[in-house]
Amino acid sequence: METKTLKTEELILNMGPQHPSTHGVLRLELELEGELIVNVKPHIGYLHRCFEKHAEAMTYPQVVPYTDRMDYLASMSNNLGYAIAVERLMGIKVPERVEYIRVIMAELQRIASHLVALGTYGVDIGAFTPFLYCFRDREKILSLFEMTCGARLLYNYIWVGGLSHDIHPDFVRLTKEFVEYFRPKIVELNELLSFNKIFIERTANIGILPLDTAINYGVTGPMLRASGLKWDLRKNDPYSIYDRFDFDIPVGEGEKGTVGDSWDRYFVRVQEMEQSLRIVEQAIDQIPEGNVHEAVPKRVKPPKGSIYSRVENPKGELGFFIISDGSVNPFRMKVRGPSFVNLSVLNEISKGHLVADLIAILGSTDIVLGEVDR
Amino acid sequence: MMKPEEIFELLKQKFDDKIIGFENELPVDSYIVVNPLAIKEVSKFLRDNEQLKFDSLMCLSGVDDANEKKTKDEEGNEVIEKGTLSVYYHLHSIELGHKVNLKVSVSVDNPNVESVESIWRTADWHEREAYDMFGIVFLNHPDLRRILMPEDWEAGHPLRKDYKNPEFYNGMRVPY
Amino acid sequence: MKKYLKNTWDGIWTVLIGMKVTFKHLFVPAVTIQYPDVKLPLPERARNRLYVNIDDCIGCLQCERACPVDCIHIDTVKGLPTDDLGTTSNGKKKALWVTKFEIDIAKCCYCSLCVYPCPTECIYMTDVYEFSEYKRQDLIYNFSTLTPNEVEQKKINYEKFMAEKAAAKAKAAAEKAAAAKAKPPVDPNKNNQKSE
Amino acid sequence: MYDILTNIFGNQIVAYIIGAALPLFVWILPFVLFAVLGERKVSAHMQDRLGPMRVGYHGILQTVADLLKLLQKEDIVTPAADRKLFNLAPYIVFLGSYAAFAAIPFSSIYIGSGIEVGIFYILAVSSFVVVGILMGGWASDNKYSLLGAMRSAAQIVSYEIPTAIVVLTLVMLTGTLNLNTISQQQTAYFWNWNILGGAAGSGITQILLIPFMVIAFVILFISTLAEVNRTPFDIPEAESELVAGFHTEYSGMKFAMFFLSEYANMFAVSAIVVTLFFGGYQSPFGYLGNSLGIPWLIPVEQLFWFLAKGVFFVFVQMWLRWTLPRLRVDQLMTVCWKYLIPYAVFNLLIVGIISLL
Repeated sequence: METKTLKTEELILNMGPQHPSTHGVLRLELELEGELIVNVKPHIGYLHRCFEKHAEAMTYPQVVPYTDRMDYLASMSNNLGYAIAVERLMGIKVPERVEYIRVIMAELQRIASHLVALGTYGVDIGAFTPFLYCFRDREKILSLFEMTCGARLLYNYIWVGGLSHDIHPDFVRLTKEFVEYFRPKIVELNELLSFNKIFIERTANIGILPLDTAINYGVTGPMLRASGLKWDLRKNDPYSIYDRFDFDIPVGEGEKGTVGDSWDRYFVRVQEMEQSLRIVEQAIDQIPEGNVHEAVPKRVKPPKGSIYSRVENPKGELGFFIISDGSVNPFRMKVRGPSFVNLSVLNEISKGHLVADLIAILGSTDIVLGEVDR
Repeated sequence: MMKPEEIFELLKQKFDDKIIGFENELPVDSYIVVNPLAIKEVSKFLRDNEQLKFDSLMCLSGVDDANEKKTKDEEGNEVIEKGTLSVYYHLHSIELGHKVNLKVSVSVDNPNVESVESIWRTADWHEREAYDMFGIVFLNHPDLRRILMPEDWEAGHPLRKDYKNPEFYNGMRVPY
Repeated sequence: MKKYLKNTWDGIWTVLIGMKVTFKHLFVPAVTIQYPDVKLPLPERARNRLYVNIDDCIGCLQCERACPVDCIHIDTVKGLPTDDLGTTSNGKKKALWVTKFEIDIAKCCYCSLCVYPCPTECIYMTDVYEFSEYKRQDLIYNFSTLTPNEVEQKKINYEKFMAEKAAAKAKAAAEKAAAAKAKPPVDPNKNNQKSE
Repeated sequence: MYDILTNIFGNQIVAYIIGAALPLFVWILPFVLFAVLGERKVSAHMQDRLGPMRVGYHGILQTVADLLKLLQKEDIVTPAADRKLFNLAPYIVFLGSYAAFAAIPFSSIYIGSGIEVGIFYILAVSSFVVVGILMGGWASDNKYSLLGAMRSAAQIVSYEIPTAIVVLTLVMLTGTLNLNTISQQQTAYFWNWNILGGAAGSGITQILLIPFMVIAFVILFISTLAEVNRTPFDIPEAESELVAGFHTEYSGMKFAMFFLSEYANMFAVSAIVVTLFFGGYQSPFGYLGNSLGIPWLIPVEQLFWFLAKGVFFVFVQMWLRWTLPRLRVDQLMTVCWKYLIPYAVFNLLIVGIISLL
């Protein structure tokens, strides 16, 4: 037989939109050579809900419930990012009490979001049990939120200029209890998953994201920190009252493999949970008295102008670009979702790995499709 | 740390007429307006210059300025001055910690902007999104496809202010 | 070789540690509950199904305007001065018949933005969270207590009233005009502006 | 045993069906029902959940309900599938695991077939499963199924080697392939079990053998675990990568057959481990029947001990499954070729030397 009739071709494998480990409705078009990945083409947009178009038809307070639904695992942080953006645009100064409560909520939300990230990462790798432990602890945080604002997932809690409710009288006590309860659980998670040999083998040296690539791709959040850069907007571009708290920025150290591999991305999140606990602990003791509705404007009508405001979401830098034409509706609202940007690096870091590694890499980027597609 | 005004001066010296102006009447952010076909050169300079080092593109957003003007000329005919689409670039230097914003404006009829994908890879998806939502064409972009909307969406670019929802998409009713 | 043995050891040892953790959990009481049989108490601020106390509603449309998803639809007809519409529980006098108060609960996003602006606190979120229906139509809740006939009647009444009023006004205007003939004319623009 | 049955039924084949096939099937089916529920309960309690609670007391009839549901399901064959192979595959897989039961001694008086090459037969016949899996994966005409099936074939074939080497170690010590004989050698008390060096008799050799027998046991346990495609070696059906691997396209009763064979296999390999290392059906503390002087009680006790030990190892398999992440396909091969096989060969050598002493 002539050699030219012997044709080998790459296997095209469609992963998703309905696939057990695509973290939502994401479709990955894989070009495989055997089980080796030649190319990954993410197709997104299955969860596109026209947030930006909607926002143009809403008044500023009405946009808040919509921001909840972007990164639905970190609604509080989205609310916070949006509220801060509009406040900066309008020049509102919120009361101290509000700032403290916001920080506590945002940090608890960070823990909750990371718990989902870590738990589902376990499932991606094949360990099912840590997932349920993580969800068990996340439920406790959600209960705290529910007690405060009545909703477990989509809070509409942090408003422009204030909060929808003051905290519940029991909130401080229960939060302290939670912090006490949660510290040993991190140790347990580490024992069960983080330092498990199989888990390390699966994640160390997989999907290495070098620092310069990470910056060039605009990757932010735990992914960027795992690549070795001490970069956290809470410290580097402080918003709210984060400059008052004492906490560290965990970075990837390549402890089990190379700096910027999947294990580092995973472990940075574990360490961030501890740091968030520290912030919550410091903040919960200092909440001053005050009225949370004091600075809420009767009519949110920012002056003509625009702003790009960013906050550190659990998944990375959440930016709101708002153009106001001086009316009660935003003229243009663009959201720079961290997941959207972090996902775009997937092809770069998964080339040459196996299909099974792709799952590990995708899990370690921790995307939420609600935010990718908006 | 450099202020946007200083950066504007620097760019003005370097690129002269490719830098169109500096918008600063806005309350929070200010913009350096750049010629859409020179944005790539300017970006490269901004990234590589030792004083500037803008290594990170935080956000790239398309905007429909909705500034279409209808005027009547002397003979009473309606003259339509087409609106513009703008692209906003928010840059940030991780090393030096300063920020600057760029803006380019193009006519709706001929919305061609030079792609900055080769400068900051993050612009890849952002530009695709701007193309998808506004129809801004990024020249020399390697893979300019729709990203959020279906690839066979024929009703135009949804975030334009004059966008109308289609009645049907592939035989399915769109409004519910 | 050393690494080889260490790998083997790590593999076995970490597996054993993991097994220890899961084994301990065999004896930890479950955190889940048998849901429809056992239900957790909801906190007092729980935000679930919307409810409208229609007796207190004054038809001010504030909630309709606040809703980001437009799931509330309210129609009102002005009451006649002769009608007794009653007062709300906080003493406000009602002036409008609420002929239609529909909430499409399937659209509702439970943001509770409609709750805050209500002047009489008649719209609020309850702790009922099980209300699935077989037909989508059943998810449109109608809170208005008026029957369609009554609504028709109210509308006719109001129109009649307006017509009478208009007739009376026209009559009055005609009389006025007749009376005004002697007087110098008033600037018509002023009138126009007022009517706007 | 079969002589009596042959006399009654006048036909050897019928006698074997009644004597071996039927009782085994009668055991496998309830065991699978129990094991599936057990798996769900074990996983639930390990994860602080309740697990199935609706059907019967604490969900005891849940699997029966599931089975009824599976029976009622539409039998879907995708149009592009190779119909014949697709339909045949689940039964071949089940056949493989079912046939393995024939040579397992449940009690001193009950063994499906007391053939002399017992363990050899089991190793041979259980690789039948690969054929079924490959068939199913290929015939489904689904890329996920194909990848799963190929992984599975590679995995099962590779892991036969460490299994065989460990079995060889034991055969070298015991001098027989007959599982019934191996069980009988470990009689009376637990210090006679092979895991405690029982095969070498008594004295210094026995003490010396213990660590190496433990190593042999661990290797055998790991490799049999891999042969039944359980976590951490469940990559053929790794749900986060390959949806459901080779049985992605299967539904209804055919899917149930795969399930049935998986759980049957779990017990089969536990039985091998038990027979080779943990005294088979022998009681660890002597027999009640002996001390009470009731001879017929002894086989019943033996059956109890055998099933108890088998079920314990099935539990350990479940325990591992709900603790560990999954290995990657190349790591799986690494574990086999670079770790298990060298250790097993080394172990074989040492055990050989010790037994010569």
